[in-house]
Amino acid sequence: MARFIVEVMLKPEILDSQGQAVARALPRLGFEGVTQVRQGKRFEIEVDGPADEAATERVRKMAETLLANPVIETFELRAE
Amino acid sequence: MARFIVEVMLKPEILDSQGQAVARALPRLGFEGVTQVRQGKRFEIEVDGPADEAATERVRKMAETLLANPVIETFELRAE
Amino acid sequence: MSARVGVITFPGSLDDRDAARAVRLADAEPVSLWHAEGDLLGVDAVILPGGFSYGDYLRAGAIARFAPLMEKLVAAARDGLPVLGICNGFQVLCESHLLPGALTRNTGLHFVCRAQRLRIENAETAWTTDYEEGQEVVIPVKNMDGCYVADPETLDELESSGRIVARYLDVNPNGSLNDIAGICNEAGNVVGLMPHPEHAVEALTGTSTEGLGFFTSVVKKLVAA
Amino acid sequence: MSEQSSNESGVEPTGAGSAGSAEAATEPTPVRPAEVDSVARAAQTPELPLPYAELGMKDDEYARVREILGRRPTSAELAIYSVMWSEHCSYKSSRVHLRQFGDKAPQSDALLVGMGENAGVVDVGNGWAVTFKIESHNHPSYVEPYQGAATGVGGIVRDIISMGARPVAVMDSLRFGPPDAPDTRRVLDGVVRGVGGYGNCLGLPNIGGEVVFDDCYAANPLVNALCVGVLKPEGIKRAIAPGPGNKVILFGAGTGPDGIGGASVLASATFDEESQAKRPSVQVGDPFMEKLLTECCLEIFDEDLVVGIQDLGAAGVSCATTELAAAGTGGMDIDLNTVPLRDPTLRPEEILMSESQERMMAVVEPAKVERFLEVCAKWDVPATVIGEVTDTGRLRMTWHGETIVDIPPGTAADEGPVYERPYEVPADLAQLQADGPGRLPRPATPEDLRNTVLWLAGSPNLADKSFVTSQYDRFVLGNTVLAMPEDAGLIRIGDGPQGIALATDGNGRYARLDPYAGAQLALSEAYRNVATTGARPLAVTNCLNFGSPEDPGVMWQFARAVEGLADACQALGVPVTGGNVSFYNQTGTTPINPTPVIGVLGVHDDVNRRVPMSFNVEGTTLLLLGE
Ligand SMILES: Nc1ncnc2c1ncn2[C@@H]1O[C@H](COP(=O)(O)OP(=O)(O)O)[C@@H](O)[C@H]1O
Repeated sequence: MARFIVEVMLKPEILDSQGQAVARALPRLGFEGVTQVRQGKRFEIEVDGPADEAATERVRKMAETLLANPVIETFELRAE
Repeated sequence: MARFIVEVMLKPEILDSQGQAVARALPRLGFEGVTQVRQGKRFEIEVDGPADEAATERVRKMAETLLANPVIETFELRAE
Repeated sequence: MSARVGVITFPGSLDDRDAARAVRLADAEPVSLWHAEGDLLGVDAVILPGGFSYGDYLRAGAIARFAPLMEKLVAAARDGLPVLGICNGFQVLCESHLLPGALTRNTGLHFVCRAQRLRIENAETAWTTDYEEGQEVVIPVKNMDGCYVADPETLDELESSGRIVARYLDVNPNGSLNDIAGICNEAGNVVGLMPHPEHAVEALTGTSTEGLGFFTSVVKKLVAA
Repeated sequence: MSEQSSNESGVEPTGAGSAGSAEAATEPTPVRPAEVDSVARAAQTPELPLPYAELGMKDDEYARVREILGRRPTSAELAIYSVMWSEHCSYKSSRVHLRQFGDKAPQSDALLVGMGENAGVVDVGNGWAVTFKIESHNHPSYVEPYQGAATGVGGIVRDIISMGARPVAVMDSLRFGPPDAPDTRRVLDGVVRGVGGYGNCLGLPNIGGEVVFDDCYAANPLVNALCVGVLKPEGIKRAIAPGPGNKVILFGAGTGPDGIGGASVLASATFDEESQAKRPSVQVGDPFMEKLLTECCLEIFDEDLVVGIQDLGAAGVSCATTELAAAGTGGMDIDLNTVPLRDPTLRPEEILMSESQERMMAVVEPAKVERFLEVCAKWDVPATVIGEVTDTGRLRMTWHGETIVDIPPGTAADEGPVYERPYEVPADLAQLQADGPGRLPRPATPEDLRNTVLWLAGSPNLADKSFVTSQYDRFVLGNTVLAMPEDAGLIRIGDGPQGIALATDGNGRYARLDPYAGAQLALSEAYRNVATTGARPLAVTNCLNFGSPEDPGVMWQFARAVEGLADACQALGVPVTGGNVSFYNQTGTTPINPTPVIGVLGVHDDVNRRVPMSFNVEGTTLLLLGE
């Protein structure tokens, strides 16, 4: 069995309303000095078979078509 | 300036309906052989000053009290 | 003298005016409380209304919990102040650890708005004495993160000590464990409820008037006190 | 029709874009002043070619800009004229037809603000006024369904706020391709979640709408959003900037790089290429910011802190400054360096064209600025003074101390080109019309009839819509008297018993066969739906979804539909108070069915006497009225 991590973040030029809401709230919660917060998604994916190139390609395809929306997001993929 | 990554995942015993929805959708899209999908959050946090222990402690505090809810979630923290 | 019931407005609160209207219909005086103030203005009870505080962007209720007023509220609640958290308010109460467990994304992953049948399981809390135990009522639910979860020990504890306040009937709209729609703390003064009783206080605009009991319960108790 | 609609999007195939919110990173922009295309530089380099064609401007339009200015425009000025004179902001193809709505409008004492403002306002009596409008967000909703639909709701709600009103309800009229097409699943699911996600988070009840499936919308869904707001007649706000010395304040979200694909051609032609990262063309909304902005604006209105206000939509700062200045004392000075940016590398042209959501521009007397900023701070809404009203008759903008814009604002805002596009009956119309229902087999046996009834009941356009409506909050604000599954929404206003009823309707198939009658049928259906609640219809809004105006067949459909609607409004005695035109809805050269979507607003004297559609009392008599 192979395990992959896919991390999906908004493209830097796209408004990250979630990250900004957290960033704006932090000083009021007593956390000073935070200059930026970005919030994205993290997927842990387990697939049958070995963690070979074919498996990686399948997960990459998954990430491209389902896990991330390429119009507004980018993703990174790694085997674990 | 220091950059930290906080990864928040639901505890394994908590139902991850988003991950399950992804897992259910995959075969329909022609992706077979996926045995599990878990979905969590990923934060990128930039703070003023060096990436020293004090900064790490501050971000850990933030993760514990705000970014993750210990009742249902666990988190991992690393400097980048 | 009529009872004074505070309604807290957080940035992103939506049902605050509705909660105030319900208080008025229960013959009490609504007092609006602003999250950033440090004072409960001497109110006799507090409602945390529904909405999307801080957009619910991080986790429902996660940021609101840190409001200055919440510190005061947590202390007052521990001292017995009647507190009702509705929907987002319930989420804030869990995040503040005034109530156990947490509310997660609906298992259907959609926002759900429907007229919901419930059974009142505990008619002895500060907010439910005007109901009979086992009474069935129809009250709207409308939420995105309404799936109540808690570890098995907590659930056992809630069940065995009668701290389930209301349960969904017919359909479980969000996947809540044990069909839980609302719970209370040990003392019964703090109640969290996913459905919206403030939208069932007028026959004209709500599903029924069967939600009014939550508000009249607390008011009666306060006036009697 | 608001002929200066600032909030539409998806009219032109170039797409719209936006983003917005939050903390302003107001660092000084890393631009060397030498690179700035200033007015002085424009005078020195009169023949420098500018990429006006890439910005969608025709040769004669560019020549007119040169004539107006007496020199070549700077790149910032070109940015302003190109967006303000675009189809979408100037209504250049539709304007000659839309005039009929005004010309044929029945006399109505109820009309407090007519077409041409952000939204029309009608007096509903008892000291209350109501403003409402419908707008499209079609193209963005195909590219990114969730965000496209969400920002469509956000845009129309800001229009309503900018009239001085508290928004009290929304509706959405949706059209998709065939329900079994895989792409429809993507689009429908995203659009519905987007409409719900934004509207629910704003706390506005969704009180009705439509869901229609038809092949013609397969790659071109229609997402039309309506918002209605309530105000006191004396509280009406206008998009004007009077009073030299008054301050211009930009508040709400920071300005970001989204939705400015067009601006990059400008920058690359004038500046070094390397800074030209690919700009996104999708808008991303922040409903939480809009909720804060709503409450902040209402508090500002309550304390009477503004003399003029405009929301920022498709043409962003360009639109707000030119329109405010043109409608006021006539002049305005803006320091573009003070605009709070989410991305500090933005160029002035990009700032001017950015479509960042959740922003507003206000004109405030100097003595009230401090209090204005206090209210914004209370709501966590960033606010910045970016300029001042003048009486120079010129809109001037500076960038690092150099003047980069110096134009008469009216020429951009009000004097855009007007086209008399050629039109002719579509070639296939006669054939389509001849293909009547007569040739269809009729059910011959009871069994046939039963099957037909079942087939109809199960057809996607008649089937239950609760998959959609259950994702929308219809209870919030506690004033919803009728909503799904009723044919019209009805809400209580003030403390009651007064209320307002609203319905939207449209039928592209009828309009394809006969656009004149099709528009009238849509109006009369919405009118009937409102009347059956017990309300008296008062005013009309409309969203005209059509193909390319450059196609004479489409232009004919458009002309006929407008004429039909204007005539019907005249006959029924209800004025059109606003609306929106969405052209270029087509796949390749195939336009969608012409789809005028009509919204009717009515006033109800006593909502306790509402008439729901269910038969809920036993023994009542059934009557069929009409022919
Ligand atoms: N997109 C939508 N948004 C909100 N409400 C909708 C939408 N589509 C349909 N509805 C509501 O659902 C109900 C049923 O719609 P529909 O089946 O189209 O009814 P009808 O055919 O009688 O017009 C109506 O109350 C309508 O307003």
